[in-house]
Amino acid sequence: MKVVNEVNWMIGGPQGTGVDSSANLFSQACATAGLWIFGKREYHSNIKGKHSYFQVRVSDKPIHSHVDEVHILATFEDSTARLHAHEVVKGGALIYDPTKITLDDLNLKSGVITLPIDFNSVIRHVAEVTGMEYGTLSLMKNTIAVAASMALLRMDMAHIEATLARIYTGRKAKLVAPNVAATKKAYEAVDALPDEMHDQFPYHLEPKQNTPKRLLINGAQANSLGKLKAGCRYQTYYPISPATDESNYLESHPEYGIAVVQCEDEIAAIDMALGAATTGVRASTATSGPGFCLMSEGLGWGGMNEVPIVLFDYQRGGPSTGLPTRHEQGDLMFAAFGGHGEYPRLVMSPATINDHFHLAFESFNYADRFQTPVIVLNDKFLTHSLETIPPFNEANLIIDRGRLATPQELEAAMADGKGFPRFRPDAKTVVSARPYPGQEGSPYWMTGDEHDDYGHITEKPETRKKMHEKRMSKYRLMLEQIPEEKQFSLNGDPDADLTLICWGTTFGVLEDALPILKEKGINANFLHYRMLHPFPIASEKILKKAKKLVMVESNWGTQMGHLIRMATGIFIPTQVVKYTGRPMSLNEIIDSVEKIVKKQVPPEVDPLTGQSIEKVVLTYGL
Amino acid sequence: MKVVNEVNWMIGGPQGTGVDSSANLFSQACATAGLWIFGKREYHSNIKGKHSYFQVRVSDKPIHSHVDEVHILATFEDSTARLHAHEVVKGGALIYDPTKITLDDLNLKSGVITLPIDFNSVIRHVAEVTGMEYGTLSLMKNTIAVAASMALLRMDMAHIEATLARIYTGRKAKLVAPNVAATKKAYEAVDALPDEMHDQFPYHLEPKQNTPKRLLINGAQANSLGKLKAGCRYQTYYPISPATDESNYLESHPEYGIAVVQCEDEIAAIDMALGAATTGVRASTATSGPGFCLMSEGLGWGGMNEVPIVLFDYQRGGPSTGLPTRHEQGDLMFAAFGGHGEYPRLVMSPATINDHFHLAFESFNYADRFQTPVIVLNDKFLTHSLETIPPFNEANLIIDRGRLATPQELEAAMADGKGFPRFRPDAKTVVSARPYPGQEGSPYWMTGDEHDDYGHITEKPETRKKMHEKRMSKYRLMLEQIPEEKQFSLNGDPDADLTLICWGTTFGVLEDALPILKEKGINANFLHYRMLHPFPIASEKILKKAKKLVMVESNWGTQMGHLIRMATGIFIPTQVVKYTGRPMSLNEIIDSVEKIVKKQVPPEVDPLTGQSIEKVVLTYGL
Amino acid sequence: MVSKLQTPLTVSAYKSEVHNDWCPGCGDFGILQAVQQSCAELALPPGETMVFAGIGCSGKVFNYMATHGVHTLHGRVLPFAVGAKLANPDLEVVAVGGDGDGYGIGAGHFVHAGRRNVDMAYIVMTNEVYGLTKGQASPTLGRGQQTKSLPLPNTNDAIQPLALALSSGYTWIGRSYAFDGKHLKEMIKKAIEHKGMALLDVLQPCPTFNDLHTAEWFNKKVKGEGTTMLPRIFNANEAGHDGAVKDPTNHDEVADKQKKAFELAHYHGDRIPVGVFYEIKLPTYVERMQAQAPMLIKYSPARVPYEDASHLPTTDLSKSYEEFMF
Amino acid sequence: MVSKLQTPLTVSAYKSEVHNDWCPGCGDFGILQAVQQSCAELALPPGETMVFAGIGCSGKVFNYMATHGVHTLHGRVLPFAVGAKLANPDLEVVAVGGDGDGYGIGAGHFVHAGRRNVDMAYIVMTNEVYGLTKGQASPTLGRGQQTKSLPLPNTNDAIQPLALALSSGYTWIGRSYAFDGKHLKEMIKKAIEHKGMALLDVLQPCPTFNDLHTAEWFNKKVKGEGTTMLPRIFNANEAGHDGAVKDPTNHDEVADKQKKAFELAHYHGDRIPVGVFYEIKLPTYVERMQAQAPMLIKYSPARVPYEDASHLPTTDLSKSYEEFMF
Ligand SMILES: Cc1ncc(C[n+]2csc(CCOP(=O)(O)OP(=O)(O)O)c2C)c(N)n1
Ligand SMILES: Cc1ncc(C[n+]2csc(CCOP(=O)(O)OP(=O)(O)O)c2C)c(N)n1
Ligand code: SF4
Ligand code: SF4
Ligand SMILES: [Mg+2]
Ligand SMILES: [Mg+2]
Repeated sequence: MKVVNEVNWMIGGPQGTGVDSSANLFSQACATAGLWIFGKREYHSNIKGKHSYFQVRVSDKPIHSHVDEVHILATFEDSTARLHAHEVVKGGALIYDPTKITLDDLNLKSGVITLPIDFNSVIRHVAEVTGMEYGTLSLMKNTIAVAASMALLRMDMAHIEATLARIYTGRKAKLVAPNVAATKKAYEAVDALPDEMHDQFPYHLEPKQNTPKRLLINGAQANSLGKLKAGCRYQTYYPISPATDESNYLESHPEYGIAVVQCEDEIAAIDMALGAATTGVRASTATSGPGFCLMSEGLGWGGMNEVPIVLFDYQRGGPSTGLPTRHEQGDLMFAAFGGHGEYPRLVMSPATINDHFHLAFESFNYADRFQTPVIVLNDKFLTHSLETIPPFNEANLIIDRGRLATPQELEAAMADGKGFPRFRPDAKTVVSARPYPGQEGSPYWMTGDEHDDYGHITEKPETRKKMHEKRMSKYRLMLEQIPEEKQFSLNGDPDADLTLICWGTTFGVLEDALPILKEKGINANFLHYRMLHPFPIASEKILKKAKKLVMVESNWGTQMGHLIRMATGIFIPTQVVKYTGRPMSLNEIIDSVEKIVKKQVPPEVDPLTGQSIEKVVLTYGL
Repeated sequence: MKVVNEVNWMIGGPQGTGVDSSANLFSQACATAGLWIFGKREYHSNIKGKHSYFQVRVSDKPIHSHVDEVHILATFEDSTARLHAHEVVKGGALIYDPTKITLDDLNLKSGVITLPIDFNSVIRHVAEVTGMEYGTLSLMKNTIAVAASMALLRMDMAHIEATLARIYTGRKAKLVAPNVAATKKAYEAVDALPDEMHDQFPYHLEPKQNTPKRLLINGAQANSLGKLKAGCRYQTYYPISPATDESNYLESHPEYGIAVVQCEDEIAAIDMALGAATTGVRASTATSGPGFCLMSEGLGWGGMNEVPIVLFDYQRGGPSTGLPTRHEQGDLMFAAFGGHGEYPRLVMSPATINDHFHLAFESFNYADRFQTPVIVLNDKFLTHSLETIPPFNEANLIIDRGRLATPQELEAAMADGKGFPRFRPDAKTVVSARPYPGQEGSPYWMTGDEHDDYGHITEKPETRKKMHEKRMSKYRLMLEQIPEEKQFSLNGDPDADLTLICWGTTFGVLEDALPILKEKGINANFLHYRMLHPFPIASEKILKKAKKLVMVESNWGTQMGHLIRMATGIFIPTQVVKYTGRPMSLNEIIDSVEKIVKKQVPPEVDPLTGQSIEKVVLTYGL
Repeated sequence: MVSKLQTPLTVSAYKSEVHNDWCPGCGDFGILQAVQQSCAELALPPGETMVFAGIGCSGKVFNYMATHGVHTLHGRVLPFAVGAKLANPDLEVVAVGGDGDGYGIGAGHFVHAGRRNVDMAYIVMTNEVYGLTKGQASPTLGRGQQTKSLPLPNTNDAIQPLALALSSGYTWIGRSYAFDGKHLKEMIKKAIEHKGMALLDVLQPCPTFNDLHTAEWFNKKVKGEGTTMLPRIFNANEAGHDGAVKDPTNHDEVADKQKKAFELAHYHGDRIPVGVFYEIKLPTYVERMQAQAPMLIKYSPARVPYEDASHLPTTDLSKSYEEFMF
Repeated sequence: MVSKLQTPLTVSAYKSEVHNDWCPGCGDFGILQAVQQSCAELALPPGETMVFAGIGCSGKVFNYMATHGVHTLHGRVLPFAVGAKLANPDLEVVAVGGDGDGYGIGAGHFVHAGRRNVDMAYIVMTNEVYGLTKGQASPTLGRGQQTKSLPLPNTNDAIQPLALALSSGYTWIGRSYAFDGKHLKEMIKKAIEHKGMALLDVLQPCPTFNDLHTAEWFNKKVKGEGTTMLPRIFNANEAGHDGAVKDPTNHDEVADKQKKAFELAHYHGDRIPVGVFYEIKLPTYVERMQAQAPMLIKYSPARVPYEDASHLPTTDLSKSYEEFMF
């Protein structure tokens, strides 16, 4: 049986030895061949030496999730082989270095093809051929592993060569030749395999013609581009994984005229962004859990002063420093309720890598329209995942700066001489007119204390009441003004027997799961929340109509489940959760849904509600 | 009609002119006479000049709330008279300075008795009599206003004299004589009033014999004493209203051997307390909203490292700097869900001033027992309210240090040589054994990263799962191990027609309201939550049994109402809320409940849930 | 570039209508007035001037100015102000705040602001107490001293703000006194005019809580050199201290001026020096930003165009898309 | 009082079993080893020694020590460590952390720790980058410099940590180099033995991200006075610098030593001084606390008794109740 263009490739190795570069090379080569990619990266909070790995799933058609079974495992040292060999399916292949490890030490399934490559001898050969130094070529192990994989998959070497030329440019162009030489050598090694072996290995990659142009991009990059498109021109940050990638990307593109300021801490990051935002610039900051904690005070100030600001929280395993480089959807409740006292904020989370671009773009419109902080919950998973996606659809993008002060209003304020009534509720829009410093008639005051129309401090109960109600009524505006399709979506058969509920980046795996479940006779759909707080109450009709609900979240407490109950009273006792720091794989989802349908999940009592629940806790992934 | 020992006295004036001292003098004099007091203070976030006032309600029997109608308004300048004259009831009295204000300018009800006192001339007289300087006596206005009030109320001068002697001791003892002289003069002025006037004024204070010993104390003081009794010996703080009073009190009592450290900020405050707690000392910190925000990261570390720590959050009007010296119950959601990721914390709030002592005491036991942060939500209202209460009942106080390491365990660790398995889940208690540094065999590691039994960093999925589940299961332990009567209480007739629901310091006003409602034919009881998070699920039976529920909270969003729905699905559409920064008065509660019973509250749609609600928004109080 | 008014306004044009609620005799009055006078004399356009303030009695300055006034968060006045200035360098940005705010909770930002050399003035009202929270010790109060509200003498050592500023990289460092209106005004003007990060520490009597260092105390004559009695506060510049670096590339001169400023900041004895302690001309943060992102020479970040008249986004990402296109 | 072991342990007794995951050639190895050697030579009881660490590559030190090891929060190592030391002064508390941790996000605590003079050593690993987050500029990297990971040259000026410590009131200030094991160990021992707050800044090569200041760079000979080539790193104490104040009450001596330390901290040229920059004996925070709360002389806060054998609370509040009793 030949399996064409459906393969899950994995490479692993100690951090700092080029695992990422191999995965990029492999992915790009496949992309060059018109194939579709989904790549997932796992690594430790460590710079060099700890185990990391990258899985690249390749397919004929767009894919948005990873799977656990591995078809080719490419390794060049012992630890990866030891840790992952058991994941290789029967009929799959292991590429390994026989000078580093003996197969007997591995927990290999029978029927796995093993391809020994003496990496060092290949490198020595290349060094000889090219006259380059052995030492400078040691990272070439990765290219060799990729090339051997490609050869096994019967992919033409030309794709690798083209990719190498694309990757190594400028000062690095001299690396193309040795890498090509190494590639050739690896192909030779594979060609030398006995024919039976080749025949046994069913996985083939074939170039796909007429594939439209696509981006091969990760979440952090898509997010950055969305921000630039939106006109964000002031970004603050303090280094933190996995948020830093976004700021690094922006920093590397001064040509857009964006000021990227590395701050002394996250308090400064949010406050500097707020200070910037008061001048009218579209400002934002990006951080992760520990830094997010330090921003709660500033966010409250933004809420009180009705400052449009967007905070991108790249969620990672918590609490505290937790699992700094692992995945979790753990910050939802904090985003919704962080900060003392009450102020309105909008919390959203992108569905896909493509949606990273779109939500990042929209978020600035929302911030301006509702004049209050917007929190976007990204996460480690898609931030570092690589996907081939159609180019961003720029057709319907519109900049909405919200309720800016009109020239008439500025003139009136000037004539009046008391300052601009920045916080006076507008009879129609509720949200007030906003001038920028520098506009004549613009001066007004801002304070985190309760204040009157002009921004002067007041403790008058009636003014307090008016202002607090004005601010809080933005929740109503958000629910009314954000189109329903931007709040949530029901995907799949609306009359399905089972409705999976998820939010944020769990979209992709459920999207991929539906057809497979269908094949298995399970008619499921899924309700995806993109807007999380205020709760999209319009979705209640779907929840009420659904035949059976299953909550799917990457956290312990089903945080979205709690928000659903808070707003609707609906309790969802069937839950699929994961909190090992690894994202949910496609097969885990399939398995758990099957278990649920087959009533194989034992009931337990939820201590927090006293209700009987059935909970599947996923644990796969190293 | 003579009204004996039921009076609501108010004094006001610019801040810094002694309003507090007058209220203390008045309260103490009444207390000396065996009467019961409830005093409430309102002031601006300002040092000198802005309007402040203090209401002291005096009664025959214990009282726990304030009322809005004023029986005597004592003033010595114009603004207070202007602002509050309309609050004086018919038959009440106004004490005023005729050189400062004319009665025509005031909005007095007819039938209010007016008592002019030329304060300066009294002071001049005293200066002459005592030979003291006029300037040093100017604050005596307060004594004069109190004395005139007391004279009107026909209270014997001896109570003031005794109180003055109690207040002015040591270097200040020389102030007794002039104050006594001023008191006499004020009594003379009142005696000089025409008899009809005296007859018209129905309010009398009469000493009550055989009143048992009581404390006249405010919430901050009661709280501090509870902490000292519990053995808290390390307190950190950064100045912030209204939390500072607690730390100031502790700082003034070095005789208990408590280290009170003023930190550079609230981040240092929580982290220093955590650092201290790792040595085994019972440590805590006290702050208010903005400072609480800065503590979220530290709290998460405490949750991750299972450090017993108690954080006292003195709630004030939010968000941001908000209303720094006003009341609100606005931090509940933040306390429950603050901080990224998931970790267990216990959130409680004291019911009364007496309960400030008891909850402060208990909280350290809970922190030790569950080895996780405990957050106590105090608030501006009771912190600064003065009440006569029976002495704290010390009879049942027990120190519970929780699961400390046993000598056997320490020895085993020593023999083993790998360090102490500080985080190994205990088969019985779940919570792990805890040694102190300095105990032989004690060394172990702590990290905010996920860790193994010894506290070493790990990213292993299975260890992560085990540890996360262990920590989160503390929620179950809290619900099981904290006695139900410490979690919530149903007060009044269990079969009442109406169940008011409140939390924290709203207890007192509902306690006082029940008998009055009964007189009005309304059979109400109230369900008080003392434990707020995890939600006391055992209270569900009461919620389900109640005939009609009314949520009563000092915030906009009925935060407890949301927690109730999150845990039970029960939505409470009838709501009494207040968010002007002023606490709810007894008569406001009575009025709103009557309105609800009489169905006078128009329905509206709650945007967050789409449900029809009836909401009474209270606004009384300057 | 910050623009100036063609026709200067009067001082009262910089006064808002908000009732001032400082205590009688508070040094903050002197500082507020000097700020307003400086604005008038420098002809700053109120609509293009932003006064950022911390939280404290001092912080209320924001509300008394008839310019843009921003009351930030306690200890955070610098990040807010820096954010605004970098987003729109055409605005005149002035930061003010208390000593607790700036040197206490704000110490981290204080240090790092020195590293950026943003072109703005930072005026700190140093009263040795946390005024608005009722008189706790601020970081400028000496160890062992006990002002009115302290239950026990202060356990912490005082900070040396000017030395700290020097070690942090501030390019203009000065001190003045709240009730020396003339000197104060001139110093504020210099701090604002300086191209770079300027710290002006202002000694500010707090008659309500600081009973040790009152206006009388500051005005007292004390022993000078020898036995002559001299005013406690003296103008170090008049006394010969020249803190201005002439040639920033001359390391010896820089080292010498820094050393002298350091000594002056640690001045020991009963007398207190005021004046310009240190001054140097170095590239501002905006200049550094512009060097890296030339588009920011033409537009401030707040004014980079990104939409057209019909609100379509105009940022062309095609170059960036290329990186990812397959 | 911190107690010492009767029988000293070997260095390996201070090594935990945890696998070390620093990059090969990282300067942190040298520092860790010197800390362990110092513990052994000072005969510190592992169970009574607490090593607090910040977050960063450097922070992992906590896990490699076989003493109590506490991995705190990024930038917060000082408050945690101070909390422990004040709660139980009988423990030996050592704080360690990265330069981003201590001088960046932690700068506020860094400054205020100087004001308290808590008796402990703080060792900072200065590698000019944020190692663990992949090489961004830390506050010790000079302006215009571009280490490996920076997309553009650094826009911020560097901090002068030793000068900052001086201005903040640290009572012992020194610098050493990660790969000069002997000097480093002696300096660590001095810092630990010093009664008061000690800062030891350690120059630490980060071969992975700092390609400007590598071990080779530090080892290079450079132009000294005249044209002779001298080792880049030189021992200032051997070269004559004596930073130790003999008489802390002698203001002139203090001023002189501070000035000299300041100059050394701003040392200009290609050479880098290491050694003790400044040292003075002043009352520690615990001594100040004890002066105010005499009970703390007898008991540390962690040991004040408050329960009896049957867990009844023993704190007698009756005196306090009297204040309120009517
Ligand atoms: C995070 C935070 N902590 C504490 C406070 C409370 N607070 C308000 S003003 C103030 C002190 C102000 O002192 P300073 O900055 O010296 O100003 P001053 O009042 O003396 O002018 C404090 C601590 C706050 N608003 N926010
Ligand atoms: C509040 C917070 N912000 C950011 C981070 C992310 N972070 C982890 S390590 C680190 C930098 C460490 O740099 P440094 O202190 O110099 O230590 P090094 O790795 O260089 O030894 C940062 C920013 C964090 N953990 N917490
Ligand atoms: S408390 Fe002090 S600083 Fe504050 S206004 Fe009064 S005098 Fe000024
Ligand atoms: S990144 Fe640098 S500091 Fe971190 S372990 Fe590697 S060499 Fe050491
Ligand atoms: Mg101050
Ligand atoms: Mg570093």
